[in-house]
Amino acid sequence: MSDWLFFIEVSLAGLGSGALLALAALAFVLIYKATQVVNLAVGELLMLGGYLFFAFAAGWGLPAWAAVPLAVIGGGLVGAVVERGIIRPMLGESAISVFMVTVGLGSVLIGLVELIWTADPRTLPAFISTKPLFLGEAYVSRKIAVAFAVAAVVIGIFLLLFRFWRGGVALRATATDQAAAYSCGINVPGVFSIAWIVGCATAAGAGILLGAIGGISPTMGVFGLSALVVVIVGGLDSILGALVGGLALGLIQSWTGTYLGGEYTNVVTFGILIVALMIRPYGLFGTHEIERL
Amino acid sequence: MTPGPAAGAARLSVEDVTLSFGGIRALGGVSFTAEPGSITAVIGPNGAGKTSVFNCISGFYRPSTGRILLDGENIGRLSPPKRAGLGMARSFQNIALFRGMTVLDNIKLGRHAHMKTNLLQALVYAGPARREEEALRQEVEERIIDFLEIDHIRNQPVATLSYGLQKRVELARALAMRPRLLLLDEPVAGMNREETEDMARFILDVKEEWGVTILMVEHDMGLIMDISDHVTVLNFGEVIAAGLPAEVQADPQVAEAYLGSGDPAELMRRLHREAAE
Amino acid sequence: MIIGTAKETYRADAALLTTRPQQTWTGVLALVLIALPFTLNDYWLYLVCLMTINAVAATGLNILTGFTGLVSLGQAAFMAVGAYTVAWMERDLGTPFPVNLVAGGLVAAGIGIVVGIPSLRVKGLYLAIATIAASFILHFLFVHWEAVTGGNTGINVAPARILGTELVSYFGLYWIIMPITVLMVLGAANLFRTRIGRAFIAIRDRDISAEVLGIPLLRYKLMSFAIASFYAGVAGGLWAYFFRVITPDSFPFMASVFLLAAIIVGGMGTIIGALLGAAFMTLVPELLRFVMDWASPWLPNATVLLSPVRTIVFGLLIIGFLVFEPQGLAEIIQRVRRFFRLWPFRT
Amino acid sequence: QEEEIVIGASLPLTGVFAFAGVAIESGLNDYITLLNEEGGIDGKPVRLVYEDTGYKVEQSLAVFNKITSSEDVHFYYGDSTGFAKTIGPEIERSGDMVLAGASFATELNDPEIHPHAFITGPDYSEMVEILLEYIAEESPGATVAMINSDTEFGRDPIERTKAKAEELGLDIVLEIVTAPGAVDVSTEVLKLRRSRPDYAIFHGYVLAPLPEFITQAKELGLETQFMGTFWSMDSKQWADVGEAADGYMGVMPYRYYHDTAEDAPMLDKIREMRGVYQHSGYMQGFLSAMLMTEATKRVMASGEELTGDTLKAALNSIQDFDTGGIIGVPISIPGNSVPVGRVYRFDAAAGEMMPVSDWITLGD
Amino acid sequence: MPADAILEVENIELVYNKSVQVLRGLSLRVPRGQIVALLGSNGAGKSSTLKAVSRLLSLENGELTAGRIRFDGQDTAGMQPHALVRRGLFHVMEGRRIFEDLTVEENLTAATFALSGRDLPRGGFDEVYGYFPRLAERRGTRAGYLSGGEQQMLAIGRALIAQPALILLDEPSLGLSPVLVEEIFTIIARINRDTGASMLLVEQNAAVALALSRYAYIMENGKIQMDGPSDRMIADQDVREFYLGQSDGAGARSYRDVKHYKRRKRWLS
Ligand SMILES: Nc1ncnc2c1ncn2[C@@H]1O[C@H](COP(=O)(O)OP(=O)(O)OP(=O)(O)O)[C@@H](O)[C@H]1O
Ligand SMILES: Nc1ncnc2c1ncn2[C@@H]1O[C@H](COP(=O)(O)OP(=O)(O)OP(=O)(O)O)[C@@H](O)[C@H]1O
Ligand SMILES: [Mg+2]
Ligand SMILES: [Mg+2]
Repeated sequence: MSDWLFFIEVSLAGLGSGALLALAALAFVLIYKATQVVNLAVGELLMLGGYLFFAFAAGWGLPAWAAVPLAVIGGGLVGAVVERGIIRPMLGESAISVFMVTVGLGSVLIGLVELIWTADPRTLPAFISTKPLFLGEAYVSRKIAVAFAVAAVVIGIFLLLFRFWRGGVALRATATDQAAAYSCGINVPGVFSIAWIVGCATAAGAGILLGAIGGISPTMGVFGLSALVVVIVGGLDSILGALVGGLALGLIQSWTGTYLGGEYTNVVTFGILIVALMIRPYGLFGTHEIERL
Repeated sequence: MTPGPAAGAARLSVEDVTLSFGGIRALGGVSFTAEPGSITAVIGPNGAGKTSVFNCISGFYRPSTGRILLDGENIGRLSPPKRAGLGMARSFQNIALFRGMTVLDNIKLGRHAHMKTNLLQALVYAGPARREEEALRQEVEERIIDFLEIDHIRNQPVATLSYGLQKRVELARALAMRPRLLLLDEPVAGMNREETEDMARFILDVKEEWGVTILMVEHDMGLIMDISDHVTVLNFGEVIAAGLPAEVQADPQVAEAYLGSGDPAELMRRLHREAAE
Repeated sequence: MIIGTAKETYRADAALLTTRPQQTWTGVLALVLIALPFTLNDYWLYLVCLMTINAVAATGLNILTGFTGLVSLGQAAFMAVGAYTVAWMERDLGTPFPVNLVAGGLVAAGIGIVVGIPSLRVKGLYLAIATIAASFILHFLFVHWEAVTGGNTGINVAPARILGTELVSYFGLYWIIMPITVLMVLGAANLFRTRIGRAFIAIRDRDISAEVLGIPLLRYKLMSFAIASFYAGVAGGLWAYFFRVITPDSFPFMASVFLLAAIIVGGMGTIIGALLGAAFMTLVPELLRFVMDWASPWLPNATVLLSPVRTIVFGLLIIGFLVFEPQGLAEIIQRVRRFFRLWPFRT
Repeated sequence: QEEEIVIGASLPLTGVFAFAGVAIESGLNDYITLLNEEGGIDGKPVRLVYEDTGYKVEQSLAVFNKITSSEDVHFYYGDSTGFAKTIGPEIERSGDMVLAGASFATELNDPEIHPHAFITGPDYSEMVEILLEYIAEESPGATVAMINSDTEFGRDPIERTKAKAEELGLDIVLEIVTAPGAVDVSTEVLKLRRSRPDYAIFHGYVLAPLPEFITQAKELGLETQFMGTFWSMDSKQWADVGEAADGYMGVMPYRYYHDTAEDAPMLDKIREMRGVYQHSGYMQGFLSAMLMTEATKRVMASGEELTGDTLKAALNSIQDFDTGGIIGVPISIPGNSVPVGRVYRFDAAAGEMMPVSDWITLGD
Repeated sequence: MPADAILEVENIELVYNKSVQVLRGLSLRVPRGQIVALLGSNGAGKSSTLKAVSRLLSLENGELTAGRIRFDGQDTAGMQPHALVRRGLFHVMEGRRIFEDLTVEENLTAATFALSGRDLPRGGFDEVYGYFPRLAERRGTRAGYLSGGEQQMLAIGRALIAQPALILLDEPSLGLSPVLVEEIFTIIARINRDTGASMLLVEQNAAVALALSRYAYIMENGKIQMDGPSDRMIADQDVREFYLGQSDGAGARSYRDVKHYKRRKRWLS
C-alpha cells in the first residue's frame, strides 16, 4: 500500500473523529454563547446520552430510530432540570463559580451512572452497519463516516441559525449582561433554558455516536477534555471555531497517533492548546473581552 | 517618616501624542502642559479622547508617536507601575476600586509602589515588614482618612458604599500614592450639587495643602470654570482650544462642539412651552 | 457576651489574633495538635496526616485562586513535581530531608512560574484550561523521562531520617508534617498583612487598574504562581515521605479538582477556608464509609453503593456550597462566631 | 495464639474495576466458607475483613490502615498495582504480613525487592511469554504486533515481550501504544492493515476497545489472530460481544467456571455453591484464599509464629500442589508468582472459551 | 392631578440581601404622557426605586417586602421583567449597560425583542440613527469600544426601538458633555412629545430635570421628602441651595467659596 493512500486514510479517520470532537465542542459553545458558562460537565452529558440510548435500546429493546431521539430528548430534559435547579440560582455569580458548579455536576452524573448501571463498560447495540466504506481506494470506517455526516449537518444548521436568526443576538445579549437583556424584553430565563436544553441534547447525541464507536463507560467523559481543547483553540463563543478546531484537532491527533505513537496524542494536544493560547488568547474565532479603564 | 507628596509638584508635558485603535484614530497629535501646582482641565465632547490621553499618560496605552514628559524627562517608555513610582496617581472614569477589600486596604494599596517589603519578609512578618506596615497605617489614618473625612467607613468593604463615597475613596487611594501629579477622570460625574461641592473642596485642598499638580477631565462646566487654572479642549483627538477658563468658554468653536447653547435648563423650558402649545 | 475589644495601637489592630477568645482557642488548638498523635490509632492518624498535607496544598492554591483570582486546575501536578524532586534527591543524592523538601518546593515554584507565564495574556477560564494542559504535559514527562522519574514504575522513596532515626510510622511522620504545615499556614497569613498580599487581592479584583496603581502585573502573577506551587511542592514532598512511592498516577487530574473543591467548600480567599476545606473534603469520604456501615442492615448492598455515593456527594458538596453558601465553611464559622459574640442578643 | 485467622482485603467493589472486585470477593469468601465448614485451620476459623476502595489507591490505603489498626492481619489482599507499590515499604518494614492481590505487575515478581509479595498466577510479562511460546510452537517465525494501552498496566510487559520474542525467533513488526481514553481506533487499525501481522497481542485493556478493533480488522479482511491477557479473557464478557468475538484467543492461568474436566473437584464444589457463571476474577480470589490459608496452615503446623517471613517461606515451600483443578497441573511457587497458564480460544457458537493448548509452565 | 396614572407606586419597602433596607414606604405616581423627575443624593435609593418598578431587583438579591406597584392599572407583582418590557415599560439602566460584545446595530436588534406581539418600527433603525447620527457612523463597531457618550446614546436608542409607553431613565446625562446633555434632553422631550411616552426621570442635573419635568419628587434615605410641580420646586429655598447651588441671590455660587457654606439640609435631621 502506498504511503500516500495510508496518509489519506489516516487523515480521513482523523476528520471523522474530529467531527465528533466538533459536535461535543458545539455543546460547549451553545451553552457558553448564551450563559457564559463553560460547562465542564459536557463530557459527562455525553456519557449520559450514551447510557440513555443503552437503556432505551438494550434495556427496553426499542429500535434505534426510537431510541436515538428518545436519548437526545432525555439529554435535553436533563439540561432543563440542571438549568432550572442549579444554574439559574447562580445567575449573577462569577464565571468561575458557575464553572465549578458544572464540575460538581459532572461528578454527580458519574456517580448516578455508576449507581444505576455500575461502572462496567458496555457495548451499545449495533445500529450502524459495519460494512466498510471506501472513498476511492481509501478505507473509512462506516461508523466514523456516519458520525462525520451527522456532525456536519448539525453544525451546519446551527451556523445558519446564528447567521439568519434574531435569536442569536438574544443569546449573545443575555450572555453579556443579563439585567440589560431583561430590560430589552429578552426572556432571559427562557434563553437560559433553551441554551441548556439544546446544548445538553447535542451532547447526548454526540454521546450516542461516541458510544457506538467505542462503547460506553462512566469514564468516557474524559472525551470532554479534548472537546474543551477544541473550543479553547477555536474560541469559546464561536460555532465556526468548534467546527474548524474539531476537525483540526481530529487530524492532528490522528497524525500524532500514527506517526509518533498513541502516547504522544495528549502532549501534542495540550501543547497545541498552550501555543494557541499564547498566540490567540481568545481562540481563533473567539471574541476579545473588552477591557477599558 | 515623610508624609505627603514626594518632593513637590510635578510638571507634565504631553507632546504631539497620537494613538489609534485598529483603523480608528483616537488621538491625533495632542500637546499640552500642566504647570506645577496648578489645576489643568481637559474638556471635550464624548469620544474626543480625553480618557485615552489619561491612559497614555499613566501608561495603560502606548501612544504610537509623541512624548510624555514628567519634569522634563521622557517617561513614554516606562511601565505603568514605574510611572506610579514617580509620583503619578489617578482616579478612574468608571470607579475602579477593589471591591473585595475594605476602604483601608484600598487606600493602603495606593502606597504599594513606594514600599519595600519583599516576599521573605512578608512571609515572616517581622522587623522591616512590620515596621513598614505600621508606619503606613499611621500615615493613612492620620493624613488621608482624616483629611477626606472618611473615618467612619474605614473598615467597610467598598462594595457597600454609595457612589459619592466611592469616588472619595478613589481620591484617598490616589493620595496614598504620594502623588506629584494627580489625574482625575470625571471626579464629580453622577454627583448632585452638594456632593460636587464637597469634592471641589477636597480637590482645592489637595492642591493647596499637598502641593500637587492636578489634571482633570470633567463635563461639569460649572466646576471647571470655578476651580481650574487652565483648560485644554479636545475634539476628535485634537486640541482645538486652550487657555484660561473664561477664554475657552468664549471660544465659538468650543461652544459649538462642546458647550452647546449654554443653559440647558432654559432650553428645556422653551421646549416645554412649545410642547404645551 | 463578648464585646469588641478596643485597640489602642495600630499594631494591636493588625495582629493576627485580635481577641482574647481567639487567643484562647488558638492555645487550645495547639494543645490538641500536640496531643493528637498520642491518642489516635493509625487509621485516624493517617487521615490527619493526609488532611494536613492537603491543607498545605490547598493553602497554596488559595493564595493563587482565592486571593489572586488566577484559577488553576494544575495544583496536583505541582505537588507531583515536588514529590518527584524529593524522591529523586533521596534516591540519587541522598541529601537530608529538609533540604529535599525545600528543593521540592523550589523546583515546583520554578515550574509554576513557567506555567504562569500565559497568565499575563490569558484570563479566567482560559487560564484554568492552560493549567490543565500544563498538568497533562507534566504527566507525560513523568511517564517518559525515565532516567529521573522511573517512568511508569515510579520511584520508591527512602524514609525521611532525623537524627539517625527513620520516620516510617505515622506517629513519627506527624512530627514533621504538622509543624511544617503550621509554619506554612502562618506564612500565608502573614503574607496578607503586607503589600504583597494586598497586591494579590487587587489583581483578583481588577487587574488592569491594579497595574495603573503601580503593581507590576507579570511579576505579581508569577509570584503568586510561584508561591502556590512552592506550597504544592512542599506538600508533594511531604506526600512522598508519607506514601514512600510516587508514580505518574499518584496525582491524577482529579486531585487538582479535589483541591479546588476544597477551597470552594472551605471558603475562597480566607486562610482558614483552605484549612477547613482540606479537612472537610478529606474526611467526608471516610465518614461516608461509616455512614454506609451503619446503613448496611437496611441497605443490603451498602458496600457496593459506597463509591458512587461518594462521587455523588463530592459533586453535591461543590454544587451545594456554591449555590447556597458561596463563602464556604469559613463564613459559617464566622456566623457562629458572630452569634456567640452577640449572644444572648440575636441579630 | 490467635483465636481466629484474619485475612484483610482492600477490594474494588465499585468503580472501574468493580466487575473484578465483586467476583474476587465471592471467590475469597467461598473458599473461606468451604474451609471453615471443614473446621478452619487447625480448628481456628478464618475470617475475611474487607472494604470497598473504588479502585483508588488512597482509599485502599485508608482501608488498609483501618483494618490493620483494629485487626491482627498476616495476609492482605490488595486491589491494584499502585496500592501494592505504595504499601510495599510498610509491609517490608512491619514484616508481619504477606501481600497478595489483584495485581499481576511484573515489578512485584521480584523477591529481592518485594520479599513479602505474592502473585496468584503468572505476572503480566509471564502471561505474554506464555502466549509467545504458544505462537512459536504453532507457527515459528510468525510476525507479531504488540498493542498496549498507555498506562502503567499496559506498558508493564513491553520490555520482556520484545526480549522473549527475539529469543523465540518471532518478529515484532508493529508496536502500538493507544492513547489513554481513546475511543476511536480506526487509525490503529490502519496501521495494522499496513503491517499485516500474524498475531496481535493486546495488553492493558479489559474490553474496550478490543471488539471495535477486531470488528474493523475483520471488515478489512485482515487475518491477524488477536490475543489478550488475563483481565481481557473473561468468557461471559466476550459472549456479550457476540459474533466479532469468535476466534479471539488469550492466556488464562485458571480453568473457567464451565470447564468440565475430570480432575477438578473444586470446580464441582464451586458450581454447587454458585449456580451461575462466575467471572474469572472469582477463580483468582478463590485460589488466592486457598494458597494464603495453605501457607498459614503450614506455618502453624511447624509451630512458628505467623510473620511475613514465615508465611512467605511457607508459600515457597509449596511444591507440586494440587489446586483441586482450578489450575490443571500441580503447581509450585518458586518465587513470587505461579508461572502457569494455558491458551484459550473463544468459540462464539458455544459462547465459551475453549482450551487450545496444554498447560504451559514457564521455566520448564 | 388627573386620575389617569400610568405608574403608581404605593408604600414600597425594599430590602437587599435580606438585610439592608433601602426603601422605606416610598410612594409616587407618573401621570400618563407626562415626564416626572425623581431627585435625591447619592445612595438615596433612586436607582433602586426604578429597579423595583422594572422588577430587575431579583438579579441583585433585592426583594420588595411591602407595598404595591401598578403599571397601566395592573399590579406588577409576579410579572417577569421581560414581560413588563413587552407591555411597554422600558428601563434605561444606570451606567448605560449596553452589550459590549455586540455591535451597535446588534444592540438595537436586541431591543426589538421588546416589540414581541407588536409591529416593528416603521423606519426600522433609521429613526434612531436620525436622532443619533454618530451611532450610524459606528453601527458595525462593537459597542464596548464606544466612548461614554456614544454608549449613552445607544442606551437611549434601544429604548426608542421598543416604542414604550413608559420609560424609566436613570441618569441619562451621566458623563455626557454639555452639548450632548442638551441634545439628549431635547430628544427626550421630543420623544415625549412625539410618541406620548411617559417618563420617570432620575437625574443629578437638577436644573435640567426640573425644567424638563412637570412634576418632581425629592427623596432621601428611601423616602420621598418633598414633592410638587416642578416649577414650584425650582423656587424652593432648599432645592435652590442643595440641588441648584444657588445661594439666596439669583446666581450660582462659586465652587471656590463652598468651604464657607456648610448648611445642613433642613429636611434631614
Ligand atoms: N480600547 C479601545 N479600543 C478601541 N477604541 C477605543 C478604545 N478606547 C477608546 N477607543 C475609542 O477612542 C475614542 C476616544 O475614547 P475616550 O474614551 O478617550 O473618549 P473620552 O474623551 O474619554 O470620552 P467620554 O467623555 O465619553 O469619556 C472613542 O471613539 C473610543 O471609541
Ligand atoms: N445590589 C445591592 N446590594 C446591596 N446594597 C445595595 C445594592 N444596590 C444598592 N444598594 C444600596 O442601596 C442604597 C441605594 O442605592 P441606589 O443605587 O438605589 O441609590 P441611588 O439613589 O441611585 O444613588 P446614586 O445617585 O449614587 O446612583 C445604597 O446605599 C446602596 O449602597
Ligand atoms: Mg472618558
Ligand atoms: Mg443611581
